[in-house]
Amino acid sequence: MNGLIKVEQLQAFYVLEAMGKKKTVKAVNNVSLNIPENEIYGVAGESGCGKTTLLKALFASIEPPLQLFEGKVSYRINGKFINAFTLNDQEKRELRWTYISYIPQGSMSVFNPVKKLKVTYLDFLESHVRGKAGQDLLSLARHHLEKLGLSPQVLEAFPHQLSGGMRQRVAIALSTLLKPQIILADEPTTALDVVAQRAVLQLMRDIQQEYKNTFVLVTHDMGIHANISTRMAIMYAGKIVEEGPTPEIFSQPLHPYTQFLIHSLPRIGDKTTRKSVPGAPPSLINPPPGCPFHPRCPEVTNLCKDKMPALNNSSEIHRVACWLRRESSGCHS
Amino acid sequence: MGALRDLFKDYRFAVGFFLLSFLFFLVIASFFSPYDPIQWLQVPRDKPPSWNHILGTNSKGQDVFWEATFAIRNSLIIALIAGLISRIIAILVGFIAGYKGGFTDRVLMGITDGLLVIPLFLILVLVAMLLREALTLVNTGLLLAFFGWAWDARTIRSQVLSLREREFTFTSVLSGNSTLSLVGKEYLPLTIPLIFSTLINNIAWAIGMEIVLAILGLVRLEIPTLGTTLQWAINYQAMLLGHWWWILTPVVLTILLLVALYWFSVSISEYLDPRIRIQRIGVK
Amino acid sequence: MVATLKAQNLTKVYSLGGLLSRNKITAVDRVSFSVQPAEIFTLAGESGCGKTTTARMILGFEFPTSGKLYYEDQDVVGLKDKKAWFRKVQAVFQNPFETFNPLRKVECYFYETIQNFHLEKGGGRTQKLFEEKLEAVGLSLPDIAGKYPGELSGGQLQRASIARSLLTNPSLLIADEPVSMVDASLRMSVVNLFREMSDSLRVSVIYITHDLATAYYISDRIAIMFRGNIVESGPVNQVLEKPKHPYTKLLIESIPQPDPRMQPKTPIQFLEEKEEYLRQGCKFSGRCPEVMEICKQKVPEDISFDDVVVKCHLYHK
Amino acid sequence: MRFFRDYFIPRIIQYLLVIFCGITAVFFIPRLTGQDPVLETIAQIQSQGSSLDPTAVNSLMGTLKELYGLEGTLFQQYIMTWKRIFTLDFGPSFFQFPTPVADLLKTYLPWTIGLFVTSTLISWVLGNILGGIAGYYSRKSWSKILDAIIMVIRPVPHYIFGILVLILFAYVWQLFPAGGMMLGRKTVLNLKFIMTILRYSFLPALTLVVLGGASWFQQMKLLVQNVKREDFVQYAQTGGVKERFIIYRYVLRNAMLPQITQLALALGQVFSGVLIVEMVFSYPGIGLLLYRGVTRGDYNLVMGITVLSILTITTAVLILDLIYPLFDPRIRHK
Repeated sequence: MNGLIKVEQLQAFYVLEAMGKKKTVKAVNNVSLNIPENEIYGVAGESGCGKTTLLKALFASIEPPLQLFEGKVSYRINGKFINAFTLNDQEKRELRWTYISYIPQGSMSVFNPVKKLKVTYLDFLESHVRGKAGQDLLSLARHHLEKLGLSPQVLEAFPHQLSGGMRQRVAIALSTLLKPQIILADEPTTALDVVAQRAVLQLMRDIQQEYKNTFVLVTHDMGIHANISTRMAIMYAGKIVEEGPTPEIFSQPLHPYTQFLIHSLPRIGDKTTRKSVPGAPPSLINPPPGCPFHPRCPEVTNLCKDKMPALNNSSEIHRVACWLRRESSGCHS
Repeated sequence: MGALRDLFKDYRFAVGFFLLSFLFFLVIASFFSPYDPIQWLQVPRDKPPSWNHILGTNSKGQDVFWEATFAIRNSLIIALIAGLISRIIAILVGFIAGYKGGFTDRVLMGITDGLLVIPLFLILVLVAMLLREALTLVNTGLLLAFFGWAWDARTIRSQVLSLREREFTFTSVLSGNSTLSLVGKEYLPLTIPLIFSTLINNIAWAIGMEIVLAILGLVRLEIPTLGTTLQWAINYQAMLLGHWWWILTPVVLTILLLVALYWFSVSISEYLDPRIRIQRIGVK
Repeated sequence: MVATLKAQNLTKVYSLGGLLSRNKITAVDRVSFSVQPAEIFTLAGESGCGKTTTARMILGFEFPTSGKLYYEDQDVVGLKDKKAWFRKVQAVFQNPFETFNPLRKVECYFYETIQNFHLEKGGGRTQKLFEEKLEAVGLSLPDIAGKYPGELSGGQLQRASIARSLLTNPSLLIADEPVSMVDASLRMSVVNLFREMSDSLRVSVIYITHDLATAYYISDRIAIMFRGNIVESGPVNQVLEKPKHPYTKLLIESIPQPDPRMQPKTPIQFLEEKEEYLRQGCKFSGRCPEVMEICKQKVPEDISFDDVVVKCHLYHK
Repeated sequence: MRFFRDYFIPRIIQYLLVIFCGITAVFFIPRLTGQDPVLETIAQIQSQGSSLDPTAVNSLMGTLKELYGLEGTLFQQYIMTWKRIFTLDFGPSFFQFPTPVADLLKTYLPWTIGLFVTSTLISWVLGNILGGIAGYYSRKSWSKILDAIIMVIRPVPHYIFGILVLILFAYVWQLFPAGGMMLGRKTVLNLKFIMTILRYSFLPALTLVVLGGASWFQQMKLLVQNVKREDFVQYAQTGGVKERFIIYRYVLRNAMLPQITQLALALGQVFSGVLIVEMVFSYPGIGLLLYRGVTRGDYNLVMGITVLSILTITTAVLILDLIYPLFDPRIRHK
């Protein structure tokens, strides 16, 4: 199972300049991972853990104040891995929507408010497809929508005439219009109600099964990951602390933070008291030494306080970055 | 003072500040003027700029430089009266319409929009025509104040409308604050920059309007202001007769004054912009 | 026992468009419920179902078009003395970063509340009262003293907001989506806080949320709202474990359970229902799987089974 | 139909209301200020040296009262004023005695309208496009320089800028006439006549376009810098949409909308600017008429100009309000 995107020792920090003081926010701190093919790859973590920055790096759109300090993100394009940061703007623009595309979080204001959706679709198509008349492009869009179970009539509407759920489905249809191999989704359903969210997740699952492409789904909601992601990475303070197939992550969470994330969620029918993670989220400006979770970890040791555990294999498909979990792989906590 | 150090990084503030202090120096100098502002024939007439008359003399027999110092002082007096009083009206209308909402808002905004659409300049001229002799410095200021608030009442109202929906309004009400203390403690700090920049724009408008009223001969022409000096210069055909120093002085001074005010207000209101102030707090 | 708060046929109608337009939206439609002392009562529903409008009517920020509101059996609709009312009823809001004015120190709100409600009764009481309430929510004075909202985390701000609302020892606290903007890992600590407060300080809480899981975890009774109506209400265990109304079933079924073994459910047909407000009969009839003819004509009445009340024709006797 | 009722009718009502209030205000102002325009005019005449014996003064007072419509009770005068407005009869002008004000306005108004419409359109379009592009490329150096220049022009009032242009172009470089185009020649539409119109109206138009353009430039630059940060522009950029589409179809198209409402609101001030500039260049429009009317204390003429200006401006604003929905579909399709 070869990967589609390889990320090696990626370090992307925000350099903020305010009142003469320079602050660097270590949003993505030495991350290495492999985004597989034909998979829904979930990235879980809370606000401020760097998951959105990781998405920007995957999308190779690094603009100030975000700066790349180290590491590579390579796309596999017809068999060869190319470092995305070495591409010039024109090459990047061509890859957008044809190789890699993006689903925004709130679709409230993501479409041009004064144009019909048909025009927005044509803008995207005309910028990427050459030598085709407007009409053909339009029928291509209509066909694509029908295939996803959406009525092409929606193209004649203005964005403000659709409900939140419908707009998000139109955004997903747009992002999969040119059959890209990778689709990055940043909290695609957070702004939606639970019923609309279910419909949107269902649409994403159908698309993935239909086109065999890869979704990188970023959300803090573990329920969504359990529901749709096939493989998952948990991020904390700009680092990956655990990675593996979703069933294994939920049945055998190894990292203490993952255990908290899963066990702190209330479930209907089970009133056992739920404990949340003690302490406060870490500051990314001067992250704690050693393992970033140690100030909040109930099983903290001196080793955790001074050395950063590497992310290595507890089993060949399930990796964790924690000193206590390394040797005793497969132990149930 | 950290604030000043930051402000001077913005070239517009530096230019505005120096120009304003130069003009302020002229206003102070007017108190030490050897000549009487209103008397005619105090100096030989129509002399080009020379050492004892830096900006030359005019056909009325007055020294152009010292007349100019009086002109700036009087124009600023009129403009400040107009600016401050129109702020009070604009803030009252803006806050009441914005905070009360509903029917009061609709009525107040109906009046304001009406005032905006009607060419106020003409009604102002009509009123000035009738008051004519009574238009001393203070009265002109009051007249301009009465016509100068509509535009800013509208901008202040829209900002208050957006603040009213923000959650800290409810927190403040739940903390037992009366409407007055709510407006004073919660809204004023956030609207000060807007009120400040509208004050400066209004002062610039008032100075421009005073000049036009003077050209139309509707103010007491013997009191030297930027408008009346220009009016005399045009009446005595200064351009035709080549007395360029007489006509250029009010024109250049007005431009300097207004550019300085504008640059000063733009840089200050950017500095005071709540979003940037919040970042500054965050970085401490 | 006298109910802390009782709402009877509370209704709010908004008229859209200019003065002439006649299309009206009934945001809250004849809502009735009661909250017992020291009880956590949940108002749950999707966005746009009228739960926040109901909360604002209780707080007095919105004026009800019709219906009654009783606080310990006194009618409080259109109560003039707002300050007396806020001594008894306080509120906590959704966005912690918007609850406090970014340009004012957080502590100002505490001192103002103490001053305006004359709680200090002389001596160093103000400082002590301030600290006491902070400890009650798990914060300490150095965390808050002299700080601006920008310098605190979401969780800290939300706890400070709760502490401020407890200063007047209210008997009713309205929490409008209090944890939806707090980090997932810290969410449960704030949710547990409401439970502790309700038990120890005998405060009844109206918990407004769209998240049924947390509602099940902490509340005693619950009301499910849909497009302005309460479609089902009763004790939380009965309503959420054995839902009766089709909409409640749909809501519970759609919650993504954090357990991959529970495979995704039957796909639902997504209906673009924008005009549900203006629908005749039962507002859910547009997408109700068990819809009957009568649902499209007549608005269902409330039918009660021991202490669960359902508004649905399925259960018509 | 519902759209017509919700959007158009309230605006038409507002339009009629504003005209009604404006004209009522113009009616009451001379009567409220306690200054009697009749005595004012007589004082004016006597101050010009011609001494009148008392009987002549009384008869003059009688005719003046009739001319100014000051007989009868206040209410009768009010009704009479409205009657005369409907027939566009503002009574005779005073300093060109028998000619009625209406005729004067008929000859001078078209000039003002011509200058007003052309200069406003040019300055609005030019200012917005330049401001939009400068706003989009705000980090480029040319945009910063242009911004600095505009920052100097923007605060200068119409009269002062007019004088500067007059001095530079008419006296120092003597490219254009210093104004004073004689009216009354037969308006024959041949090339020569059009050329003279252009020559005489170039400087006033230049002043209005530069000043108006500067303020539209600034507002549009600010708007574009905000619109650039909107989600739909960022999303289009991430989607690799061509920059050409983004500038025109996304940024300028959306930033233009508030500028239309701004234009409607600012028309009153823009019109005043036109009148002032006409005075500087003695351009044969109602601005010049106003200057003469005011300096000679001719109430009928000034009242006529004021009423006519109210009608023109409010109509222009109504037109702008009514065509706005064409640009903003969010209003058309609720």
